[in-house]
Amino acid sequence: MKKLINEPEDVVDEMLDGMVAAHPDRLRRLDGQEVLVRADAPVDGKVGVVSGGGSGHEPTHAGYLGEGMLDGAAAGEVFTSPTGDQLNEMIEACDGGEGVLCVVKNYEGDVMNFDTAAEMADIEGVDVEQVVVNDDVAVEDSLYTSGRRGVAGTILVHKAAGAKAAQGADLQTVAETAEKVIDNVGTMGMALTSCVTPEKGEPTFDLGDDEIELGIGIHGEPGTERTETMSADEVTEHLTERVLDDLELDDGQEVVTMVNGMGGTPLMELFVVNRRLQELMDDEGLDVWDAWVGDYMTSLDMEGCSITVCAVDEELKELLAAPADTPAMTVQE
Amino acid sequence: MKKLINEPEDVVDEMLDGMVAAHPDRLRRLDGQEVLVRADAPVDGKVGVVSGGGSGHEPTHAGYLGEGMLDGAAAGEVFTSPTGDQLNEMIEACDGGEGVLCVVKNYEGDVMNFDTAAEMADIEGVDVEQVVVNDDVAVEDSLYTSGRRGVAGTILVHKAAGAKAAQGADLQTVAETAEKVIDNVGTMGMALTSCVTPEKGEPTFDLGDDEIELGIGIHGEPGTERTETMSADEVTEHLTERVLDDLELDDGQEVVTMVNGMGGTPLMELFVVNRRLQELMDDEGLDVWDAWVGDYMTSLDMEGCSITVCAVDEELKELLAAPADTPAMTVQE
Amino acid sequence: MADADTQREAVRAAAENVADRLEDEKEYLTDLDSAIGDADHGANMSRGFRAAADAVADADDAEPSDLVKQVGTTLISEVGGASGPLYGGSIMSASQTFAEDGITAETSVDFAEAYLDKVKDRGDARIGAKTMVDALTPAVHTYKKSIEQDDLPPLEALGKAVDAAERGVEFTVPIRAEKGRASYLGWRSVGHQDPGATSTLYIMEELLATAEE
Amino acid sequence: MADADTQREAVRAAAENVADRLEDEKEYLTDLDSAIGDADHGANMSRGFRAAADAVADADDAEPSDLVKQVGTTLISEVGGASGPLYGGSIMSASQTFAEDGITAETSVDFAEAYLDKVKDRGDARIGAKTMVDALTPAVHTYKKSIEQDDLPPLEALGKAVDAAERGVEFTVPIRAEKGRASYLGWRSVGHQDPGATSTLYIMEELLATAEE
Ligand SMILES: Nc1ncnc2c1ncn2[C@@H]1O[C@H](COP(=O)(O)OP(=O)(O)O)[C@@H](O)[C@H]1O
Ligand SMILES: Nc1ncnc2c1ncn2[C@@H]1O[C@H](COP(=O)(O)OP(=O)(O)O)[C@@H](O)[C@H]1O
Ligand SMILES: [Mg+2]
Ligand SMILES: [Mg+2]
Ligand SMILES: [Mg+2]
Ligand SMILES: [Mg+2]
Repeated sequence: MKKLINEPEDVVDEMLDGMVAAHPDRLRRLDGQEVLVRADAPVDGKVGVVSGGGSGHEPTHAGYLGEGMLDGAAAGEVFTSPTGDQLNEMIEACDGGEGVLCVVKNYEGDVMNFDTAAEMADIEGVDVEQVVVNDDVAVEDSLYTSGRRGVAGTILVHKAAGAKAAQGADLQTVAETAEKVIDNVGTMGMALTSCVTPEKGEPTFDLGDDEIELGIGIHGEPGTERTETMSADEVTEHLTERVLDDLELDDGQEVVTMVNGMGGTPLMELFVVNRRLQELMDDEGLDVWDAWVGDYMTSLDMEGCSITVCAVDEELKELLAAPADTPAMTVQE
Repeated sequence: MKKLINEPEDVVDEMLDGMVAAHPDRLRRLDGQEVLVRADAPVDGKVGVVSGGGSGHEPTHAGYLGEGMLDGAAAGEVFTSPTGDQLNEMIEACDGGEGVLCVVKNYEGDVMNFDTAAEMADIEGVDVEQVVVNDDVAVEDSLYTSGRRGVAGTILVHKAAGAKAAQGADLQTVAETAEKVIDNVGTMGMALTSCVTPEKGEPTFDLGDDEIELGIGIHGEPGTERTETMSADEVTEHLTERVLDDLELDDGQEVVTMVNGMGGTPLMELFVVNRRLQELMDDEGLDVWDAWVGDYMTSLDMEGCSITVCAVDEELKELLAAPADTPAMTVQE
Repeated sequence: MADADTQREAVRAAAENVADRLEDEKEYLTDLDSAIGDADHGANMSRGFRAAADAVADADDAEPSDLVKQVGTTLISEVGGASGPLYGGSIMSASQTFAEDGITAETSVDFAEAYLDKVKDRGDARIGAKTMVDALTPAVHTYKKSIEQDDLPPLEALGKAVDAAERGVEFTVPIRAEKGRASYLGWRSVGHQDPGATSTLYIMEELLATAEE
Repeated sequence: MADADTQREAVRAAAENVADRLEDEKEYLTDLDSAIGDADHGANMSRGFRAAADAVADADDAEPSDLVKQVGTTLISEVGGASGPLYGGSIMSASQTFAEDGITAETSVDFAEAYLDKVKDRGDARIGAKTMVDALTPAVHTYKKSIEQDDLPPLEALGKAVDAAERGVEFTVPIRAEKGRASYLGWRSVGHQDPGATSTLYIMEELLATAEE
C-alpha cells in the first residue's frame, strides 16, 4: 500500500511540524514533545481544556486547538496513546492557573496514561480533572468489555467544554459541561474498508468486496459484526436505529447530528448519508437543531462513516454555537 | 468497489439534498435543478459569482457558497459538466442586478456549456462575464492540447473574486480580480491510486503497487507521467519544482501555498507534505503569507495531492483575508 | 421521399435504435473513456439518447425537423460534459436543414454537412485531433460524394459513410490527442481509441440499420 | 547471588536480548494485534525495548534495581498505548523489590509477584480476560512455587515458568476478551491469540535465554 510519507516512524513528528508550518500563528509545538498547544497557551485565568490520543484521527485533536475549543493536544504514535510524561508536559503548558480538564476517549491505554499524567501534574500543583468520553453504542457496556469506546462524539465535548472554559467557568463547571455532553451523546460507525497504518502497510483487517463491518471503532479494530454490503440508506437506517435505541430520546427533543467520515470516504457519500439521516430524524419526531457533516474524527484512510446524535438543551446549544477559531472548526460570533 | 451510495444515477441528486439538509439556512436548491445557491440569492446590488462543473470534487463547488465567496454552484453528473440550461438557471437566480461572473475550470465541456448558458442569460438581459481558470502546470499549453486544466487554484479565484464582489465592486472589476489570481497561480497534482466513479465502480486507471501518477487532473484522467513510488519529500519536491518553474517568481515574493488532498488521502499525509513544502519555499526565498492544507478540490476517493502556489500582492492578500462564511471555508473578520 | 408520417416514424425508430445500442455499448464506451478520459462517456451517451428517444416517442404531429431538433435539445439538457453540446447543439442547429423540404436524400447531405461544421466550430478541433471529428469527417465527405457525384441511393451512400467512419475510428488509435481530456495525457494518449469517435460510429451504424428496416 | 557488576551486566544483556527478540517478532505481534486490535503492538514493543536497552547500555555504576527501574521508565515514556503503562509502570514499580538485596532468587520471586500485582491493578483485568495477565499469572505462580516450595534452582524455575506462560498464551485463544481493544469485538475475539500475552512470553523466554548464557 502506498502512502505519502517518508519513514513510517517519522510520520507523527513530521505531521506535527507540517501542522505548525500551516498555522504558525495559531499552533505551537512543545520542545521535544509530540504535543501541540495553542500559540498563546497557557491562557491566563482560563481553565485549560486538553485532549490527546493516538495519531491517525486527524483533524482530531490538534485541528481543534484554539479559541473556544482546546488548549493542548498530545499526539501519540499512530493509534497508540501518548505517554504519561508527554501528557504531563501538555497539562503543565496549558495551566493558566485555573486548572486543566483532560478530555479522554475511553480506552484503557489512554486512561492509564492520562492517569499517570494527572498524578505527575498534581505533584506540580496543577488542578486536573478528567472526563472520559464513551459514546460508541456499538460496544455493550458490560462485564465483558472494558466499557464503551470514545469516538466522534468527543468533538462535541471539545466544543462545549472549550466554550464553557472560554466563558470563564471554573474547572468543576467545565468538567460538568463535558459530562453533560457525554451523558447525551451516542455514536455508531461502520467501514467499507480497513485502514492501512503506516507501520504495517497493509489493511488491518480483510474485508471482501461484498462485505462491510458494522460497529467499528477508529483504530482499525474489526467491528462487532460483518454483513453483506448495503445501500447508503440501509446503512444510515441501521446506524441511526442503534444510536437512537441507546439514547431513548423524547418526542420533540432537540438534537445535533453528525455524519463523520472515516478519512477515505468522499464527502459526496457523507451527504448522501446525511440526506437519509435527516429524513429519519424527522420520522422519529426529533428536532434537528444543527447537522454536522464532514471528517471530524478519522481512522487514517478507512472508508466508512459514523453517525452521532447528541441531545441538546439551551445551555449546550449556546455553547455549541459559541465562537470558535481553530484550524478545523470555525464558528463565527 | 464499495461505496456509501444508493443507485449510482441518484448520487448527485441525493448529495445535493443532503447538503441542503446539512445547511438549510445557508443553501437553497433551485427547483428541479442540480443547482445550489446561497439561501439569500440573488443578493441585491451585488455582482453574483457562480461556478460549477462535474460533481465528485466536493467540497467544490457548493461548499464555497455563502457570504464572501460563491452565490451559485451547479453540479453536473460525476465528472460531467452541467448542461447549459442548468447553468443558465443558476446565472439568472444569482443576478442581483449587477451581473454575474462565471468562474469556469478550463475544459472544453465546461466552457461550451457555460458559453451556451451565457448566451441564454444574455437574452434574458443578464450581464455575464466569464473567466477560465487554467492553473494546472502539468499540461503544456501548446497546439497539442486544449489548454491547461483548471484545478485546485480555482478555490483561490472563488475566494478573491467573491470577496471583491462582497465589497461592492462592479462586474468588470470582479472579473479583473479573478483574472489576476489566474495569472498568478499554478498547481501540479499526483495520485497514488485512481478514483472510482459510482457509475463505473472500478478504478478509472490501473496503477501498480509500486507506481504513482504525476500530472493528474481531478477527473481520474491518467496523468502525464508514471513513475516508481517516491517518498513524500520527493513527491513534494517534484511537484513544487514544476509549479515554481512555471510561475518564475522573484526572490522575496509573497505567496499563498495550498496542499490539496484528492479525497482519499489522510490529512496526516497532507501535513507531512506541507512540512517539506514550507522548507522548500524557504529555500527558494519565497515569503509564505498563508499556507492552506486540506481537501479543497477532490477527485472522489483518489489518494494523492496537489500543490498550488499563488503569488499575492496587497490587494489579493486583503481579499483572501476578507470575511467568508461558507460550509467549507470560514474566515473571521 | 416518404411522407411526413413515415419521416416521423423514421426519426423515432432511429432515436430508439441509437438509444438501445448506446445502452449496450455503455460499458465499452466508458472503458475507452477510462483509458484517456474520465470514464463517463458511456453513461453520458446512454443517458442522453434514452431521454431523447423518450422525448420524441409521442410527439405525434410535429414536423420531422422539429423532432430532430428535439433530439438535439434533449441531449443538450441531459448529457452535459463535452459530448452534450457537441452532439446536442450540432443536431439542434443542423435540424434546420430539414425545415423546408423534410428529410430527403438532398437535405440529408445538407444536414450532415451542417452537423459536421457545427461540431468543428464548437469544439474547435481540426481533423487528426483524435476526436469525434475524425470519424465524422470521412463519413460526411463520403456520404456527400456518394450521393451528389456518384448518384448512389441514400442507403448505399450511408453504408459507405459507415465504412468511412469506421476507418476514422481506427485512425484515432495511433495519433496523439489535441483536444478533449485525452489531450492532457500528451504522448500517452497514443495507442488508444477515441470514445467520441466510437460513439459517432455506433450512431451512424444505427441510422443505417434503421434505414434498412 | 552474583555481585553488582554481574547483576548489571545481566540486566543489560537481558534488555538487549529482549529488544532483539521483539524486533524479530515485530511483524508477528502486529499481525496478532491486527486481528483483534489496532495493529501496533509489534511496533510499540520493539520501539520501547530498543529504547530501554539503549538507556541501560552504559549506566556503569547504577544500582541493579535502578537499571531495572530505568527499563520501566523508558518504556513508560517510549511505548504509549496500553502496553506502555502496563509493562513500563509495573517494571518501574516492581523494581523496588531489588532495592535492598539486589537480584537474588528470593527477590526475583518478590519482583515477579509485585509485577503481576501492578499489572492487574493498573489494567483491572482478572485472569481469563484474554490479556497479558493470562500468560503472566501461571508463570508467576509456577515460578514462586518452584523456588519457594520445590526449592528448584532459579534457572530451572524460570524454565517451568516459561512453559506455564506458554500454556497461558494458548489459553487466550479460545476465550472472549473482556479487556483491551479486543473486548470491543465481543464474541468475534474468540479464536485469536492475545498479542500482549504473546509478548509477555517472548520476554520471559529471553530472560531464560539470558540466564542460561
Ligand atoms: N473539442 C472537442 N472537439 C470535438 N470533440 C471533442 C472535443 N472535446 C471532446 N470531444 C469528444 O468528446 C469525447 C468525450 O466525451 P465525454 O466523455 O462525454 O465528455 P467529457 O470529456 O466532458 O467527459 C471525446 O472522446 C471526443 O471525441
Ligand atoms: N486492561 C488491560 N489489562 C491487562 N492487559 C491489557 C489491558 N488492556 C490491554 N492489555 C494488553 O495490551 C495488549 C495490547 O497492547 P498494545 O497493542 O501495545 O496497546 P493498544 O491496545 O493501546 O494498541 C493486549 O494484547 C493485552 O494483552
Ligand atoms: Mg494502539
Ligand atoms: Mg466528463
Ligand atoms: Mg468523459
Ligand atoms: Mg494495539
